Amino acid sequence: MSTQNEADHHPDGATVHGTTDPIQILDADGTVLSNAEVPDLSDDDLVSMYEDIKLARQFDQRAISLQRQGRIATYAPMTGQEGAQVATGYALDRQDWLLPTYREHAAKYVHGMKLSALLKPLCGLREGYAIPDGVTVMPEYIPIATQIPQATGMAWGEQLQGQTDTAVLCHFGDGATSEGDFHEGLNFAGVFDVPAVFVCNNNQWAISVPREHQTASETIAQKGAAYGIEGVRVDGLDPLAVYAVTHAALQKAKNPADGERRPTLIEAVQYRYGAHTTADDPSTYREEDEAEDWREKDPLDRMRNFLTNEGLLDDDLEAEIDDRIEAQLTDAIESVEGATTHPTTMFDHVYDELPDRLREQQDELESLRKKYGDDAFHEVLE
Amino acid sequence: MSTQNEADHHPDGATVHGTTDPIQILDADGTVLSNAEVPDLSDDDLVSMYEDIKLARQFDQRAISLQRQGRIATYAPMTGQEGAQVATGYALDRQDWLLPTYREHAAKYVHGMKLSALLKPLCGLREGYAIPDGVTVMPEYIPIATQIPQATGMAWGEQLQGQTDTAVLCHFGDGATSEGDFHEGLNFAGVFDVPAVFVCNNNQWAISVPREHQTASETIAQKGAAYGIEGVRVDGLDPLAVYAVTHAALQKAKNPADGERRPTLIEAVQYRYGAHTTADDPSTYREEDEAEDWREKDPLDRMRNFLTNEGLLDDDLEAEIDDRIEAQLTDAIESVEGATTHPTTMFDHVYDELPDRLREQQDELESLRKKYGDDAFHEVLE
Amino acid sequence: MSSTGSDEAATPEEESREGVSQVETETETATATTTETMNLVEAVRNALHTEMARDEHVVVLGEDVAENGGVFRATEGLLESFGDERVVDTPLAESGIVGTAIGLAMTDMRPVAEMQFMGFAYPAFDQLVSHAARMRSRSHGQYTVPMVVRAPYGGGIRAPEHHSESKEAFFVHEPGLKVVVPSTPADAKGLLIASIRDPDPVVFLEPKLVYRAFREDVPTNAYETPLGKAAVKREGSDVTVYTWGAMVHPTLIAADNVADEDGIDVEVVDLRTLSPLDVETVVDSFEKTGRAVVVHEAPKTAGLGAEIAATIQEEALLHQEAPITRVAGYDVPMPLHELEDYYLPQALRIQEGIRETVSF
Amino acid sequence: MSSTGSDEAATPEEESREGVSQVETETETATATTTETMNLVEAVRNALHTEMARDEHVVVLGEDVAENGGVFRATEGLLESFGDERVVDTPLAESGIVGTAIGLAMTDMRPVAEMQFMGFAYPAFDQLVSHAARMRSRSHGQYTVPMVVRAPYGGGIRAPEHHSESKEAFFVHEPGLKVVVPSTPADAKGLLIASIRDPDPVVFLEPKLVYRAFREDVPTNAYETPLGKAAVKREGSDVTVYTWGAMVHPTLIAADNVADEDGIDVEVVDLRTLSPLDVETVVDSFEKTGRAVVVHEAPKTAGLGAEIAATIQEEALLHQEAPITRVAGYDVPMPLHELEDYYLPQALRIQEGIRETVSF
Ligand SMILES: Cc1ncc(C[n+]2csc(CCOP(=O)(O)OP(=O)(O)O)c2C)c(N)n1
Ligand SMILES: Cc1ncc(C[n+]2csc(CCOP(=O)(O)OP(=O)(O)O)c2C)c(N)n1
Ligand SMILES: [Mg+2]
Ligand SMILES: [Mg+2]
Repeated sequence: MSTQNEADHHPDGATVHGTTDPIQILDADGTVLSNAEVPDLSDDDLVSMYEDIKLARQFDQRAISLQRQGRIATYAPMTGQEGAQVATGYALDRQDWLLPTYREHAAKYVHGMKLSALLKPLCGLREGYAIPDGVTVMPEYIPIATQIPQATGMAWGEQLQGQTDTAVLCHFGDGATSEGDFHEGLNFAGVFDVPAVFVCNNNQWAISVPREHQTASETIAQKGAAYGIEGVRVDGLDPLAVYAVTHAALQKAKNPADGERRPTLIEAVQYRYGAHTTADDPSTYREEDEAEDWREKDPLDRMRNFLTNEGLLDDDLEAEIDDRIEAQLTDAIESVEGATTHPTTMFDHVYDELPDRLREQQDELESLRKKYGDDAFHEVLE
Repeated sequence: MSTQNEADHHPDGATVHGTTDPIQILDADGTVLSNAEVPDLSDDDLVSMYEDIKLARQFDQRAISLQRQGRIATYAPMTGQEGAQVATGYALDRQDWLLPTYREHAAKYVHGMKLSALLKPLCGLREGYAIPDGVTVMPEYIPIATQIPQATGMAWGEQLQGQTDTAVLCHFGDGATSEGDFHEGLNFAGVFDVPAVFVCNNNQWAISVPREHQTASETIAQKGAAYGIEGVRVDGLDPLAVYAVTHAALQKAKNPADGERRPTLIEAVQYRYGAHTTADDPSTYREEDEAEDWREKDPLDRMRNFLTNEGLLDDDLEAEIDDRIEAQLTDAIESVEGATTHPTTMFDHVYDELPDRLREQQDELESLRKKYGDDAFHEVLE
Repeated sequence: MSSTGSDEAATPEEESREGVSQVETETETATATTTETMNLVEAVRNALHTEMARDEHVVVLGEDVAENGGVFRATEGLLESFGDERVVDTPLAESGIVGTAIGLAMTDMRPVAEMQFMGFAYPAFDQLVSHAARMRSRSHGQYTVPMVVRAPYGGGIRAPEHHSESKEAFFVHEPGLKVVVPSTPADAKGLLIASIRDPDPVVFLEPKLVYRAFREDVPTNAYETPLGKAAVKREGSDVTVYTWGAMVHPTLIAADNVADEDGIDVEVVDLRTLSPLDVETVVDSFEKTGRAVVVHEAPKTAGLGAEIAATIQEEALLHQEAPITRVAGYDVPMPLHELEDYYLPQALRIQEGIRETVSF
Repeated sequence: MSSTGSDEAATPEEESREGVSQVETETETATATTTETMNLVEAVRNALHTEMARDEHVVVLGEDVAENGGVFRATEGLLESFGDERVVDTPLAESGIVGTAIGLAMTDMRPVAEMQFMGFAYPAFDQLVSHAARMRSRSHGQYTVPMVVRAPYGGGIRAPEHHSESKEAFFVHEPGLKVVVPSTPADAKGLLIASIRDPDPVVFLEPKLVYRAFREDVPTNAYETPLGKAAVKREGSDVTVYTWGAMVHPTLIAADNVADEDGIDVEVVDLRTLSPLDVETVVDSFEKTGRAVVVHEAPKTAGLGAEIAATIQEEALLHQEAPITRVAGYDVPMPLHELEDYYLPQALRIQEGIRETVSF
């Protein structure tokens, strides 16, 4: 176990992998590159990775349409980014921690959250972010970059308790790299040499602000040098490359080689095909056709071609997968729609024990509901 | 004038000068290094730079002794760091802005503050941080690193107003580089390409925390790469080298060559010979003899030897300088000691106009003073 | 200052500032000749446009304010009119935004910085309370921070977590800051113009629930609605309700309802400036009615309702006929949207508060 | 958890926690056999030592807390006793400190993070209010943040700017946080132990003015002084003074003085926990005396005095015989030290407040 005294700066830690081209395993067509090695995943895993990417894409479309129909609230789409989300998820062991943002729906699903649980916050349910026992996922982080120092702290905590089989994986966007919390979290990670993997989903945009206005640094990976930690750039639309890079980083976190440092900053270079959220209109700030170049490297298409080339996927299996996805989505939506929460549950879990003043407020709300009924709260009185 | 659209990342900006040895002009004895060039300063300037360094060292000793006698409050000594402070000050043009911390007494003095003004906050006077007209110094910054985004903003403001002859110089310590505000301020500086020079006085310690526990980055200069701005390491005990590097950075800020970027991060490598402040006892966290290596490169000694070698300094001049310094210090101390402030001045300058509630509070204080006298406020009643 | 994207001829700043402030004093009366129908967010935009055209030192900065025109469209069109030196998309960093805005203000610019939501202003808290608030005092009047930090605030729009904050009390507790909250389009314009011209730092909170709720006639000229002055929105003799921002509207509805149903005559005071507080108007109204309710979205405990109640009993206890009731957000984190109607004060709860206070 | 520098045999956490809390209930009575004379900062140190020895999940982190033992020596000796995995000097970054402490707490550690001075906690404000306070609620009880953030607070020690802050109201306004302020060595130890064991995040403010002001007998065993309970420090029948932290001492002096000089019988209530507030004790005392003064260092406007006054008139108006007076810091930035005696409430101003309130 490392102590703070071992956190001396380490020359290798400053190696800037950032300026190199992103690591790829599949070319844009899904063919394995000649100099690349397919990660050690079973055929089943490779196929189910594909299925999850496909599920994610379908989930996205369904969520957008539910939002348009007013059945759920603002939704942050992930199309184009599912490959990176699913691949990082596959790289995790069950006990590893995942810290997602509002966009990592697929990563959460892969790491153990039910589809219905992804929909609950969108339905506005009080228990929207509830986490089931045994699932090591954090409630999604909405204030940008705030998860980063927490990820460092969680990794540190596991390390202090000798949980050498447990690492922490923290997602964030390119915009997040500008926040002070990115800096403080990564600097602590470098100093305390904690088992954490920081995945920057560089989707080129922070709402309307393009990557090149976010920072004058050439790459995001090179920012690792400022913290003495390794920075790696990977093609974020290549699920196999993302898997390989994340897997290696997690292994290193748990069991670094001599002189190697635990934390890694991964820049997964990708693109947000759609809007920032359903409340956003990208046409005000970017050209429609910007997406075209990226779509040619689409993660779903590449995985499909890869699996077909490998003889692991055919039309029958594809149809089977589609049916399963459809059934899962329908189930999930049905299970949350119409769900309601008792109003006074807002007083639950504020503190371990309800303080007197909160109990009075809870009673007051109950008595108002009894007196006037629930409709009175929703009436917009004019 | 640059606009945000020109703030694209620039490959050169990412050049890491950081890993190189610190730039020197004088060797440890004060001899000009064979490959070095003495900056273009007049003989008078060189001598008065020496005088100011000497003044700074004397001021330090006097302030420490005043504090011991209870005549001033907590003081942050600068011995060992005066060379860098004075040299950066000499590199500034009159109109350039200086943002000092609690330790940059000499830098403030060189840029136009009176010695007496340096003592006022230490005497606890209400107007302690008052800045005279025409002096472009900011009240010292106490919350660590908060000056950095402000420096960026000031440089940006000058730039927007076409003040191409005005740059901003911002001091901070090695500890400050860990704060989010360092990151945000430098990132903005890179993106908006503002005429600012960021001087990290890396004195190896942030109170009791040594540089190598502050960050796992090998150097602080290399952190510039994360913002696409140039990082330079300089021997902070070599006044001529600090002058040359700062002067070049300021010139670049005001008038960059083609493709060059305005902001610079300077890491001035130095050492705090004494305590963090008069309230600090360094023997609890570091070895006394650690200072020895650094004292061998002492800025005052090096400048003395340099000037003597150049035939610019002899014993007569040295005595003259000592007399002047003594007189100045005595004057300054006399002029502030015994000074008092009217209690209700605490209500001045809170807002442009005194709000009613503050006026009432001011009146209340006045009537209490009338009723009970000032002594009653200072009595520790038991 | 270099030429800008604006095609309005810019008169030298000092002159125009004086000129305008002469006009302004008349404005609130009947001098304004032309008006235009606007909702609150349009009025904000109009104020920004007006001041940017008048004073080329005014710059707008923040996340997504330029190309995108702001996530609520409050800065739409400014980039086209004033160019990318004066309407600036920044990196995603609130302390950086407020810190650089302080720096801009120090060098005679008049920055208007946007925090995308009030709940995302906390990373800038240190710059606001430790520096913006104290620069004048620290420098003994030599330096000032004529900056405005705008932030949409409040709940009721089914927004995700952290998007519905209403923590105005945090800023009111820091001497040196001014805190302003409009409730109508006309006030939004006049108060924002006054805030931009104000020599001190202003936290300007915009009730996003009513950004588009209604329109009213707003004078097209540059006018100031003075800071530090509350507005009596409804006269009454039985009880005063003090409120601000989005809560003014359900309060007015509640006032009408209790008038109809219970014959209670409610006075409604819209505070408009929360710091410095218009103690005079607060106390005058209370001395008339002798009963008060304070309505705010923020959690009850240590919210601004406490300050108002404490002030009233300090200044006018002998007029007090009933406990001052606080109808406020509960002391819990704002729940996800399904329950926000239960969390926020609604006309229902305000009526109940009024009735209780009057029947005491 | 790996072995640590501590040589105390560590029993499994849950067991020892239960064991101790049984002892503790008796502690405040007469069971404590041994005591030691300590000042407040020694009591803080003793509490940290006690809890670190008892529960190996307790870690201390912050700027200069390890090698240097803290700038006020509050953590002195801990490094030697518990090693550098449990007593950790961090980089200089408050959001990083509180953010990692939240992470540590999420993984079953019990972090005690130090902010070197309260005025330097603002960079961590977002982590405190947006996350520490809400983790339990957001995760619907699945995750909790059993973290303590300690900070020396308050003025009167001739400290430089920003070193004398007393902005407890900022934290009280955020549901989910607890805010605790001891005024004596014995309370400091008992409250800090209770805070460390508390399953919710606690902001623990230490009145540095009285760190070394006086000593008293402090039990050497591990005991809890329960959170959420105010202490009546002096019984009286004419007027109640509510206060906390460093202001308790001038308040007690003022109480004695007005007793001697004016025959006024003052009750003094030390709130100890500012959030959640012990409304019951506050109201009970007021119902007895009918008059109240609140004393705090923080600026008057929107300070906690407002909440106490508002609460009292809400709950006990019919007992109220005079306005509740707030004797507080003025609404200005804390001046440099020459004037701090004028800024801070002193016995002088407290006496004046008491006399005014009683003679109303
Ligand atoms: C502290 C904070 N500031 C502002 C926002 C508003 N906001 C939400 S998402 C977003 C852009 C984030 O961009 P990026 O980090 O690149 O992630 P992406 O959305 O592209 O996945 C902004 C500004 C926020 N949520 N938190
Ligand atoms: C935000 C903040 N946190 C903590 C402190 C307390 N503090 C004062 S000086 C100091 C160390 C600063 O170290 P460094 O930046 O290296 O500057 P130096 O004092 O060595 O010149 C600390 C922690 C502070 N002033 N501000
Ligand atoms: Mg992005
Ligand atoms: Mg230092």
